[in-house]
Parts: sequence; structure tokens; C-alpha cells
Amino acid sequence: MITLLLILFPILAGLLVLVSGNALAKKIAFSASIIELAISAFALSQFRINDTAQFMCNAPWIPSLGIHFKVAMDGISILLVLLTTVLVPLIILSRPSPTLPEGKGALSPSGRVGEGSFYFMVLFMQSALIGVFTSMDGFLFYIFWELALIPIWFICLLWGGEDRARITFKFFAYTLAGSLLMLVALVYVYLQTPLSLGEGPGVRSFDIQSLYEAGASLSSAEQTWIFWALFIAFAIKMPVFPFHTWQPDTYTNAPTQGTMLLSGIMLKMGTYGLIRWLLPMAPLGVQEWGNTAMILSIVGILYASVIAIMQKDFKRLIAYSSIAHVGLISAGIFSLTVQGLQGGMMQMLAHGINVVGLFFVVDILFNRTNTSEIPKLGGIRNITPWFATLFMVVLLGSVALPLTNGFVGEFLLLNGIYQYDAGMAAFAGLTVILGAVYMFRGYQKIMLGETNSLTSAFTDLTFNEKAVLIPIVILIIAMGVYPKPVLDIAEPAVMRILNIIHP
Amino acid sequence: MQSLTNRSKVVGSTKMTLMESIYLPAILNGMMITIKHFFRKKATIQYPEVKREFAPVYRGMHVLKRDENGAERCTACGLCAVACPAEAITMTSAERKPGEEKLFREEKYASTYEINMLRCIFCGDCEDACPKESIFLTDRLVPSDSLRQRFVYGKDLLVEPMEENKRIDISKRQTKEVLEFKKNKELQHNKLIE
Amino acid sequence: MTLHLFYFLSFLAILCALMVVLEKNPVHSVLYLVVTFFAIAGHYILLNAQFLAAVHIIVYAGAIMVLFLFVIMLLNLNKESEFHKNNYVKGAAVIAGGLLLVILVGALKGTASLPAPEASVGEIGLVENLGQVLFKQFLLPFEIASLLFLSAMVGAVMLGKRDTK
Amino acid sequence: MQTEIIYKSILALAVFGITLFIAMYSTYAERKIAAFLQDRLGPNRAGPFGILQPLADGVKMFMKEEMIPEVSNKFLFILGPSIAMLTCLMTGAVIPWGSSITIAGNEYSLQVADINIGILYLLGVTSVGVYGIMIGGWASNNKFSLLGAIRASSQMISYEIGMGLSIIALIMTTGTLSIGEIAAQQHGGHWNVFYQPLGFLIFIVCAFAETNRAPFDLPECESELVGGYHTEYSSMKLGFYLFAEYINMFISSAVIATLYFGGYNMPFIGRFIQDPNALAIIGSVFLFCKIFFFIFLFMWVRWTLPRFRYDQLMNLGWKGLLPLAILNIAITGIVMWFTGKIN
Amino acid sequence: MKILYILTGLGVLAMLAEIFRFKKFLFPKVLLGLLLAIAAAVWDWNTNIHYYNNMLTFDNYALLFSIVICATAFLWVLSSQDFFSNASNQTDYYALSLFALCGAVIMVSYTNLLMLFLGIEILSIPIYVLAGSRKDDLSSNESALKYFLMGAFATGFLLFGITLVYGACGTFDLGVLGTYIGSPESITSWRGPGGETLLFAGILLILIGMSFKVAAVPFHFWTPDVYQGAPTPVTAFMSTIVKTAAFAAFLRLFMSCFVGYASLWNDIIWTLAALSILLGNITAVYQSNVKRMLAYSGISHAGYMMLAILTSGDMSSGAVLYYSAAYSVASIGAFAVLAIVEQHTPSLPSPKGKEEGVQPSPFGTAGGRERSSGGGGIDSFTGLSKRNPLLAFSMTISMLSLAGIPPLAGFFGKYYLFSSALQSGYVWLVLIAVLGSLIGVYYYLKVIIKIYSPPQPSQRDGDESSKLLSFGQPKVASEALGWSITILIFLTIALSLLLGIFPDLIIRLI
Amino acid sequence: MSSIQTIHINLYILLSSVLFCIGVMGVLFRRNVIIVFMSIELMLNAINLLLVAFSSYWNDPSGQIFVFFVMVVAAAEVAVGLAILIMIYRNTGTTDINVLNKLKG
Repeated sequence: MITLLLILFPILAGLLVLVSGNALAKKIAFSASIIELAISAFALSQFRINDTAQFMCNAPWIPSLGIHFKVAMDGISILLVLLTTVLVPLIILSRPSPTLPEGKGALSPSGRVGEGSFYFMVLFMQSALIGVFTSMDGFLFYIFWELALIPIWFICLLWGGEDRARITFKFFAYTLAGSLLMLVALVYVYLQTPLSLGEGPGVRSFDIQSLYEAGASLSSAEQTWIFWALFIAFAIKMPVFPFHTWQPDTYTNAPTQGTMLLSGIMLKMGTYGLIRWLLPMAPLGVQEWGNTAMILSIVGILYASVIAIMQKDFKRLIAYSSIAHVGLISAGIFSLTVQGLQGGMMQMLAHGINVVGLFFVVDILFNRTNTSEIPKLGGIRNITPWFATLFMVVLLGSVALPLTNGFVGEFLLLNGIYQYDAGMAAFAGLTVILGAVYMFRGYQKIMLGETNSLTSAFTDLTFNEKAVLIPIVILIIAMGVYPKPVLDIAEPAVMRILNIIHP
Repeated sequence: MQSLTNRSKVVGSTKMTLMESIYLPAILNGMMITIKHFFRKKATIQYPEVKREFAPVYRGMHVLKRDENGAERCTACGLCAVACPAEAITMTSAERKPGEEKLFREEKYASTYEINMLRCIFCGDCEDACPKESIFLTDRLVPSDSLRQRFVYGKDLLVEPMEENKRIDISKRQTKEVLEFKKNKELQHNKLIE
Repeated sequence: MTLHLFYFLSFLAILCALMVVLEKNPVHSVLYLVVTFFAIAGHYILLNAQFLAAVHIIVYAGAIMVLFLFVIMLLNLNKESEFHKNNYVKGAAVIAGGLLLVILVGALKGTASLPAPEASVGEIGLVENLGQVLFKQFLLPFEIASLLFLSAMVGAVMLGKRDTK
Repeated sequence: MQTEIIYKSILALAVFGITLFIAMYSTYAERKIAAFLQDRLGPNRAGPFGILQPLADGVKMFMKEEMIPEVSNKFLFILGPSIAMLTCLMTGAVIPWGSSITIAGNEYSLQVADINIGILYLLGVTSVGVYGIMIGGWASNNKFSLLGAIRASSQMISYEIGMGLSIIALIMTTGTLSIGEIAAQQHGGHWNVFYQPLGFLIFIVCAFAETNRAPFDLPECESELVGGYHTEYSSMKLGFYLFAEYINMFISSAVIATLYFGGYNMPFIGRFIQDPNALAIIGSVFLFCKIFFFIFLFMWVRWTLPRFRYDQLMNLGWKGLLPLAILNIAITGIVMWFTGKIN
Repeated sequence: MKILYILTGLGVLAMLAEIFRFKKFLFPKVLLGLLLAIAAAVWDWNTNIHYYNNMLTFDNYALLFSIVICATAFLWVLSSQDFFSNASNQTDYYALSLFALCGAVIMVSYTNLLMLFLGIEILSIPIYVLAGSRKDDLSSNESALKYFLMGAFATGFLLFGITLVYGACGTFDLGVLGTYIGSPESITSWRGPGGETLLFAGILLILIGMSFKVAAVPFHFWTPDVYQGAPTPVTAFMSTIVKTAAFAAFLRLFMSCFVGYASLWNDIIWTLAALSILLGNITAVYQSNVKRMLAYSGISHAGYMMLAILTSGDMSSGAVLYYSAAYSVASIGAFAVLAIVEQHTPSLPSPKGKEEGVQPSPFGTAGGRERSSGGGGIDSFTGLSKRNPLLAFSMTISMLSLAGIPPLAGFFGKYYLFSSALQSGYVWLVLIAVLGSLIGVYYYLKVIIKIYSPPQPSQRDGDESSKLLSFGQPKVASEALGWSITILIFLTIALSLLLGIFPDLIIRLI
Repeated sequence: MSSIQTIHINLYILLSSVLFCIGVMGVLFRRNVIIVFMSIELMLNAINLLLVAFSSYWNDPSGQIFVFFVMVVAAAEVAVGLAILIMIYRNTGTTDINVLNKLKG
């Protein structure tokens, strides 16, 4: 029941936001997200680590097709749900209230699509995301997957930058193409499920277990198809090279909150999908083609890192760094080792938190100086101690310094990859070095050096901004210092999945 | 306007009754009327064989009379031309040469005398105006023709033939009353009517 | 005798049908079409469908084609006003039609092996017979056809009359 | 078989001849009747009472110069009157001119072709007849002709519907489409006109319209259209048109007489004469009397009623006769249902 | 059958309204009547009665499609109140559209080829007329003529096919035909190969005829012109009710009758479907007129629905039913918005069409405002969200539904079709279809993006025509919308969502 | 004695096919709308002929009944079609299909 509550609550709250006035919108939305966080915390407190799917809510939805509304949480799910519920309040908080002067192109020029709609979209998105992370029915998963796309698309379309029509379209088309492939694959597997004669004439089932079984029973050629269809779908979402081309544009163009949602949470849909759906459903395919996927991921890491180094725009830089990080996660997952998967889980959370922090930093920079181009900035550290410090911590987390959350994840991932193939691990390891290069170079150019005309008027963080950044920093450090609970929670679920692959 | 005969019917655009709008009675009524005519005596006269009676006062083609001796009565006084409302009559006068007494009754005569039959309206004023009892309108018809100029009748057509038996009878136009009337020069033409 | 008649009527029908399509003057086309209809009516009579033949003449020759002729005259289309389609289109049309013909004839050539029909039991083309079938078995379509006519009538009147504004 | 064919040919020729003869003398009758209705005598110079007048007219027609307008379509120009003539002559084939005559044990029907859909045949042929007028009017390339042709076609189409519907009511009561049978059924004074008075009325009005007779003579109305569709026609082609009109009138009268007035049946005659042949001949004579009466009626009406206006014509056809005909069918149906003829 | 009586009666009532002058109340009456018709169909549920010697059969299939058609008609009538009430002969419009509905109901319930033919004609003829109902507008005329010609032409093919099938089997009855065709030995044994040839040719010709009717590529070429030229409400009718009925008929014929020879026509339908999906979608991308775009998208939707005919399984009828319901709801919504937008967009003489602009268009109450070809350009949607958020939202939902984005109804339609095709093993075709719907997303999104983008500032100080566009565009305020449109918008949104979230409501019925 | 017993049904099929194709060609070939209409009528007549032939062949009256309905529909279609034609003629003054090219895209 808690799962259902988690899914339904944001959308109901969102409707309330929609009908409330612009002034109240942010407040209501924020409190709703806090309540949501509280619910998820409660769920965590009730969570039994070694149990399989918990908090199950199962109701027939489309009986004639064997589709159920089946949501539940296991270790993997609850972590991602928590990530969502933690990040959403921060994202909401990070949005400047409407009294602030409008940034250029940051707000919809139409007065009628108001703030209420924005927060509605965010909450709607949260609901869909939680749905994605908890659904235990293939079809339901797909529905939530698509549902998550709509609000973010509208956020980008309505509050995006100059070129938003083209870019949002590209984004939408890419992800939709992927998800349609996924649908075809899901349906294909679904059609292989046995007919259960109990409920009327010949009903198959979309239940995750039966999909697993049906998927595993397929021939290796069929599994190859399934594998690629699903992989491309998830790869687009993450994104993994070469399906990434939509990402930098979209990240740059979307409003910061949209970018946070995209990179912080939505990206995790892809990696989650890999773990939850791809691996168990096409084990033979994974064994046959996981290598290729891994190579793609690692190529992506290198490629994105190199590009990131060459970026002048900080927001774009973070976007590329995100590709690199995700590539690492994906590579770790395809290593099919406990460490790889665990690291993937850890890194998902870490990356989510870090990247939100980073994008918020960019937002702060942009709001104050109206630019995010690295060469134009400089010397900010001199006037803003708070900002410089918090920024530094987030950055450190991102480059995976020990004692930050990033380190745990990357270490485990590299460990997993190493077990799979040492050479690959070597290449993957480059990400740490390259990441440090571009991140620190960026920090150096922006924060250090001479204060110029643009940055001279840079004011330090407001209360609101601190309220966003400080929790992030706390999380970064906390998870870095004591990652055990996270790993503990994830482990049984990860093991179960690995058991399916290597019986 | 006051109706004189009381036969006229006032027609309005009043709505027809059902009976009227069916029209059948009216049609039958009309057909009865026509069929009645079917059995009526026919008015046709077989023309060349049978001719229609002229009215006694019928005014047809003119004639220039001769007197008992066969001399032309006309003296070309021109009164007829003056009286003619349609100005259909023209003439030129000439003096009678000796030895022509048999031909012309008086010293002066009309050497040409032309009536344009297309202009003539057969009113008979010329006849009234003639002091010499020379011109008369008869019950003869002016024959049709296809050329305009042929309708200008000269003396060759107007003057009556010399022969006794071919003289044209004008007695109908010379009743006692007429003669009486003509004698009285003071009397106006229309006095009789009054 | 019947066969000769059949060939004659077929020849007439096809010839006139071709002329309908090829003739430039619409009035001539109409007349050729009428002749085609007569030929087809002849076929009906050959096939013992006299009633249908009569109805065919009344409906097609007597009403529909008169309507065509009427419209042609009303619009005064006796001028050969048709400027020609370019030859590509014409060629394409002929090829398309020809192909269809070839395909149809090719496909239906196989019907030569159809067995001869059983000897006919009764005169199905008689009015009594047709009436029985029409008003018993096909009563519903008959009634439904009134719907068709009604809508056609309403439509034609609506389109045909000028707006009074 | 052989004799049958010969007999039928002879009969057909006879019908053909009689039709032409009657049509010829209809022109004479028309003029005579017109004259009589107008208190005149009419033609009376050619022969006694002008009886040779049609011949004189015919000679005149043949002798006149043939004129075909330069710009018209010559083939169609000639085709027009030919069709008009052809179709009207074809109609005579299905009319029973009498019952059958028995000669030497063989029975000979006085009907050229007793086809079982005679009425449809009639309707079909008359509906084709309009082509004569339309083609002629169009081929003349003259606006009066064209107008006449258009009027003719719309008028004929319009009234054909009323006619057909009125006949349907008749068919309902008689239960057959064969004219021979309809005629035979009216034996003994059971004339259809008593059962179908409204139908008869509609039919006769439509017949007037179909034959383009006054008051429905809009296609050729001399005062507006200078003769309508045959404005450009002269000599025998004009003659064909005129002839066609009179033949149509004759056939229409015959059809009216046959369908509604008992055809060749003469009531009560059977009591006086027993010989079937004599009966047949008397019947035929009686039929012709009826026909002559109707021809007379046609002419009578022509010289009584003024011509309709075009809109009046259409109103009458569509808003008057058509609903009436349908009403008639309904009434017939109801009556038949109540009398138990149908169930 | 009751539904047919009700609809016919309603049509006649509409005609009587002209005579007895109760035009004013016609609109609610028709709405009520349609509801009544639906109720009657529900009343007949599960009765499965054959009427009049098996001419019509109201089995559940027929009833469901009838309900969908009537419900669509209900929405349609709601959406086109303007179309009716502004017309001088509104009763004729009502009568014609109701008769067309009768045709549609016959098309979904026929069990005799004769009834199929009659149904198609009864449906088509009023639509020919309605398409041309803007008598002074040349494009409306053209649309009517093209529709008429293509309709008649297609009918020819259909009839020839029916004739050949009759020649092969000697009956028009669907049931008898089905048993004949279903047992191949019966054909070869006592009719010889000749009979089979006849049957083949007949089926193919019927297929061509039906493809014309449902506008499948390559028999689609009339569709864009006809859709664009016809008055928008009529286009809505054509693309929803006509298409539903045509597909129901198509499916019924091929599923119940010709399925015995599926090997013959499967490949053809495969090709037709693939072509329709690809061509329809690709061409739609290049359209700048929304109506034309919707026409091409309609072609592609026809392609999707052909998948169901291909599979001819238990699922396919449900799939077509659901798909047509979803598609109809979304289309009606889209066309309703389009009609309003068109009305409020001043028709601009495009530079190319100057000579067209010269021709006055005296139709319409406000001096040629209802130029069907004038409005409807995709640019007229620019900034709709600002002018009227409700309309914008409704259009968005419709577009998303048409694009097949979950959880809207359109998604489930596609889902059912694709999965039933997958089930029958048409993997490649499904991939093509997926590709097609991806392309489809492009142009649907194009509209949404236009709706939510502000008027281009560069146009503001442009020439005269762009001034008209930006300033002359009257505000489409929600206050200006009639109550019926408002109801309609809410209904379509609700239905799109409801059908999408609870697809089993419909699917399970069949 | 129906001719179907002496003439093989195949001949009728061929004849109808030929007529039908001529009609199709006419539709595609001609631009004058009236002639296109007539070509469609020709197609329908070919169908009618074939229906009657088959009806005779099967000794089954329903084929002939079908012909009635085809006629009915043809009449209705012609009425509507000609009304459309007249409407267009009023607006354009021609019956040439190619004048109607407003809708292109």
C-alpha cells in the first residue's frame, strides 16, 4: 500500500498545486515533496532487507491481456525511490520563486502557463518515476516509463531555452524510439509467456516473473533481439554512446530544474532498467552481447570525457561528464559481478545527488552572471566563501575522491569491470583521471584567478540556495563515509538478479 | 374607376378554396364552354363563292363619276384635296380644249387626279366636299398589291368606264337625305348628327 | 443463332463503349453509351431477364442518360472544350487500364473450365418470380434503398438549389 | 410457326399502316376540331370537307426544300426526327387491338406481341422517345431549339414518374404487367377507371405531358420558342416530328382506352352477338371509338386550356401528381387489404 | 435493428423539423436520439439476432461498433454545432448526417454482400453532399467531386469483386459464403479450378474496393484533397465514423468470409499496410496544413488498422474496435479545435495564391471567414496556449493520443494492434509500424510545439499578412466557446484518458 | 431457353471484363467530368451484365435482384454527382477536372 501511496500522492498533490494560485504553488509543492520524502523514509524504516518484493500492491488492470497493476519494492527499488524522494524537494526548492526576476528565456513567455503547471509537472514526474522504479509488471513499467517522458518534455518545451522546439523534439523522438523498441521487445517476450487458462480464454501475463521465465526460455537468437531492443531503449535514456546525441543539447537547453530531473533521476531509469529488466530477461543475450555493450559504454566514457575537457560551457561540461559516469555504471552492470552491480547501485545514487548539486551550481552561476561559459568567469572564490566551499565538495564527490560518495561507487564498479576484463578496467579507470582533469580545470577557471567585471558583483548564497546545497553536501559526505546501509539494502536484490543470470 | 357594365370581376390574391385549387371543376367548366361552341352554327363564309353583305354605308374605293353624257364631272376645284385629312389626293387642272366637251363637263378639268390608297383613310370627306357630285366612295375593295407605287391610283383607275353598262352604281350613297343635305350649302356637315 | 446474336451484341457493346471513352463530344459519348445500354439490354433478353431488360432501358436509357444529356445541354457543353491531358497521363491511363484488362482476362481465362449450368428449373427472370424474391428475401434492402434515395434526394436538392441570400 | 410469323408480319404492317393513317387524319381532325371549337369550318377545300387535306399536306412536306443548318451536326440532325418516329411507332406493338380472330381453326391474336411486361415496354419506349426531341433540339444549334429540348427532357422525365406510379396502382389491382391480360380482365364492364379513378386522372394528365400536348406543349410553344425543338426543321423532317406527336397521341389514347376503359371490351354486346369473330371485330371497332374519343379529348383540351408556365408545370408534376400518385398507391393498397385481395 | 430504426426516425424527424419549424430544438433532440440509439444497442446486447433472412445480424460485434459509431457521432454533433446552426439548411445537414450514420450501422452489421454495398452507398452519398456543402467555396466543391468520383470508382471495383464472388459461389450471404470458402475442397471438387479463379479475382477486387474506402496506400490519393477541401466538421466525420464503419465492414468480410483464402490476400494486405504506414507518415511530415496533415495521418492509421485484418484472430476485432474508438475520440477533439482555430484565423492570401484571393468567397456570415483552405495552416496554431489554454490542452491531448503516447487511448490502440500482429508473427511489419509511429510523433509534436511557442517576433514587424497573423488574430477566449464545445472538449479529454487507463472497458466486451 | 445454355459463361465474363476495363480507362483517361461519370456508369453496367449472367448460370434470382440495387444506387449517385457538377459549373464555368486544383500539397 505504501508503494501505491508513494505513486499516487505526488500526482494528487500536483493537481492541488495546479488549482492553487501561482503564489502558493511552490509552497504546496515543496511540502508535498517533503511529505513524500517522509513516506519513503517510513517505508525504509519498514523495509526488511532480505525479503523479496515488499509493500506489494497487486490489482488486475487489464485482465484480458494479463496486465496487472503490480507495484512493489525490493532493495534496488527502494534505493531509487529514496533517491527520487530526496532529490525532488531539493529540485523544487532550487527553483527561484516567481518574484525573482525572470532569467532570459528561462521562463515561459506566456503568462498563462504558470508556476503551478511547472510544479505539477515536477510532481507528476516524480510519481511516474516512482512508478518506473517500483512496477513489477512489464506493461506497467512501460506505461510509467512513457509517462515520465511527458512532463519532462513539457518542462523543456515550456520553460526551455531559445532553441527548445527543435531540441525537445529531438529528445522526445529519441527516447520514444527507444521505448517503442522496448515495447516491441516486451510484447514479444509477453507473447512467449504461457497461456493461463484460469482467467478466461487464453490470457498471458506481463508479470515480471513470467517475463523473466519466458525471456530466459527463448533461443539465443531471439534473446539477441530482445537484448538489443531493450539495450538501445535504456542506452538512449542513460545515455550511452552512440545514443547520446540528444543529451548535451537537451541538458543545456532545458531549465535547470528540468536538467536536474533528467540527469539526477530520469537517467537512472535507464540503468535501473538494465538491472531490473534487461539482465534477467535476456540472460543469453547478455552473455553473448554484454561484451559489446560494455565496449560501447567504455568508448562512451572516453569519448565523453575527452569532449568534456574541450567544453567551454560548464553546463555542457557537466552534461558530458554525466555521459561518462553513466557509461561507467553501465559497464559495471554488464560485468555481471556483484561488485559491478553493487557499484552501479551506489553510483546511481551518488551520481544523482552529485549531478543535481552540480547543475544547481551552474544555475547559481548563470542566474548571477547570465553566462555559464568557463572562460568568461573567474575569481568567484574571492568573494563567496560559502559557494566556493560547497561547490568544491560537490565537485570532489563528482570526481570520486575517497570519503565522498562517488568514490565508493566508482571503486566498486572498476572492481567489477576488472573482474570481467582487466584491459577494460584500465580504460574505464581513465575516467577517474580525465574526470579530475576537466572538473578541476573547470573549478579553477571559474572560481580561482582574477575577479572580472562579470563576477565582481557575485553575491554569496541565499538561504534557499544553501538549503539546497547543504543537504547535498551532507549526503555526499555521509554516503562516502558510511556506504554500508546502501550496499546492504541493495545486496539481496542484486544477488537475486545475478542468480537468474548465472543459475 | 366606375365600372360601366358591371360585368367585370374584381380579382384578388385571396387564397383559393380547396375546390378551386383542385381546378378540375374549372377545367370541366371551360371544356363545356368550348364544346358548346363545337355545336354552334359556324360563322364561316365561303369567300370567293359567297360574299359577305356590305353595310349600306360602306366606304370603299373611290370613283370619279361621269355625267349622263359620259363627261367627267370633276373640275379640279381641289376642295376634295383640301378636305382630305390624310392628304391622299393630288391633282393638276387643265383647261378644256375645244372639242373636248364630250369628255369634260366644264371648262376646267383635272388632267391628273391621284389618290394614294395607302394614305387614304376612307373617311368620305372628299365626297362631302365635292361640289360637283364627282367623287364617291363605293363598296368596291382596293385590291392588294406588292408594290407601294401601284397604290397611287390615277385617273385610269378612278374614273368610271365610259360604257353605260359598266358605270358604277352609287345610288346607295345618294339617298334622298343625302341629296337634300348636299343642296343646303349652309348646313354644316355634322349638323345631321346633332 | 443465339451465339451469333451474342457476338453481334457484344461487338456493338464494346465498340460503342470504346467510342464513349474516345469520343470528344460529350453528346456523342452519351449517345454511344445509350447504344451500349441497348446492347446490354439485348444481352439481358438473351439471358431471359426480360423484366430486367425493360427496367434497364427505363432507368438507364430513359432516365439516367437523359439526365446526363440534360445537364450537358443545360451547361451547354457542346463545344469540345476539353483541353487535352498531356500524353504521359494518357499513356499512364491506357497502360493502367490495359494492365487491369490483361490481368482480369488472364485471371478469368481459367473460368473456361467452369461446368455448364444445370438445366434451369423455372423462369427466374419473370416478374412474379423476382417480385417474390425481392419482397420476401430481399425486403430489408428494398426498404433500406428508400433511405438511400431519400438522402440522395435531399442532397441533390441541397446542392442544386441556389442560395437565396 | 411459319404462318404465325407471316401473320404477325401482316398484323404489324397493318398496325403500322393504321397508325400512320390515323396519325395522318389526326392532323386533319385537329384542324377540323380546332375550327369547330372556334366556330369555324376548318379545311374544306381539298376534297369533300377537306378530306384530302392530309394528303396535300404530305405532298407539301415532301416537296419543300430540305434545309439543314450549316453549323449543326448533320447526322444528329437527321437522327433526331428518326428516333422520334421510330419510338412512337414501336409502341403500337404491345397494344391489343382486339381479341383474337379464329380463321380456319387457328386463333390469331390481334396483338402484335403479347409480352409479359408490356407496360414496362411501353414506359421504356416512351422514355427513349425523348431522345428524339433532345437530339434534334441540340443538333439544331439554335437557342430556341435547345431550350425546347431541355424543357422537353425535364418535362418528360418529371411526368414519367407520375405516370409510372399511377400505373403501379393499376398493376396492383390487376396483378399483371401484360397489357393483353389487363385488357382481358376488364371484360364485362369492369373497367379499371371505376377502380382507379384517381390513377386514371393522373395517368391522363401525364399522358398529356408526355406527348407534349397542350397545355403541356412548352417544348414547342410557338409564342415563346418559335416552335421549340423543331424550329430549324423543315420539310419531311419536320413532318416526322409532327407525325410523331400525333402518333404518340394516338397510342396514348389507345393505352388509356386499353388500361382504363376496357380496351376492346364492349359491355353487354355478348348478349346480342355470339360469333367470336364478329365479336372481335366489333370489339376492335369499339376500341377505336374509344381511341377516337380520347384523341378528340386531346384536341378538345388543347383548344380549351391555356399553356402552363414552366414553374407551374414542374409544380404540378412534382408537388401535385407525384404525391397524389403515391397517395393513390397507398389508398389502393389499403383498400385491397381491407377487401382481402392481399394479406 | 432498433438502433437503425432510431437513427432513421431521427433523420426523418430532422427533415420534418424544416416543415414544422422546430429547428431550434433539433440539436438537443439529435443528441438525445443518439444517446437513445446507444441505449438501444446496449439493450440488444448478447441477443445476436438475424434480421430479414440474414440480411443484418446484430451480434455483439455489430452492436459494439454501432455504439462506437453513435458515440462518435454524439461527440461529432457536439463539436459541430456551429456547422449546423450557421447553415441555412441545417435540417438537411442533420438529416444527411443521420442517414449516413444509418449507412455506417448497416456496414457494421451486414451479413449479406448486398447490405454491405447498400450500407457503403448510404454512408457515402450524404458525405459526398456534405463535403460539398459550402457551395460557393471552390475547394469544398472540388472535395465533393473528388470524393464522389473516387467513391463511385471504388464502388465499381467492390461490385465487380462481389459479382465474381457471387459467380464463384452463387450466393451473397456471408454465412454461406464462409462455409463454401472455408472448405477448399468444396470449391475445387464441384466448381473446378475455374470457380477458384473467379473467387480469387473477386476477393482481390473487393480488397481494392475496400482499400479505396479506407484510404490505404496506393488507393489513398484522393484523401488529402478531400479532407482538406471539405468543411472541417465533415472532414471530422469522414475521418472518424466513415473510417470506423469501413474498417468494421472490411474486417467482418475478411474475417468471417475470406479467411479461408488468407494465404491469397495476406501478402497484399501486408504490403498495403506497410506502404500506408510509411507513406502516410512520411508525407504527413511535409504538410503545412493541419487538415492535410491529419489526412495523411489518417492514411497511416488505416495502415495500422490493416494489421488487424491481417491477423484476423480473436484479438483483431477488439483491436480494431478499440483503435477506432480511440482514434475517433482523438480525431474529433482535434478537428473540433481545428475548426475553431480556422474560424478565428483570418484567411490570408498567400503570395502564390493571389489569384485565389481575388475570388470572393461570399459564404459564411462574417464575410468569407470560413475559408476552408484559408485557415488550418500550422502557423495558425502558434501561441494557442496563450490565447486559449483549454483548446490548447485539448489539442495537445488529442495529438498525443494520436501519436500513441501512453497512457492515452491512442497508445493502447496501437498496442493491441501491434501485439496481435506480433502474435501472428508479423515481426517485420510491426517494426515498420513502430518506425511509422515514430515518424508520426514528429508531426504531432510539431503541432504541440507550435501551440506552446510564442508568436515569432520576427513576424510582428513583417509585411501586411504577418501583421494580420500576429495582431489580427482574435483572441480565442474560453468565454467565446459554446457550451457544447466546452462539453466536448472535456468529454474527449476524459475519454482519451479513461480509455487509455482502463482499456479493458472496451476490449473485454468483444 | 436462356442463352446461358448455349453460350459459355466464360464469354460473358470476358465481355464484362472488357467493358469494365473500358470504363476504368475512361475514368483515368478523360478529364471531362461528365464523361468520367459515364465511364463509371459503364463500369456498373458491365457489373450488371455479369450479375445477370451469373444469376442465369446459377439459376438464382438473387443476382438479378442485386442488379436492381445497383441500378438504384447508380440512379442516386448520378443525381448527386450531377448536382455536384452543376454546383461546380456555377462556380468555375467548366467541367474540366484539371481546373479543380486548388487542393494540392
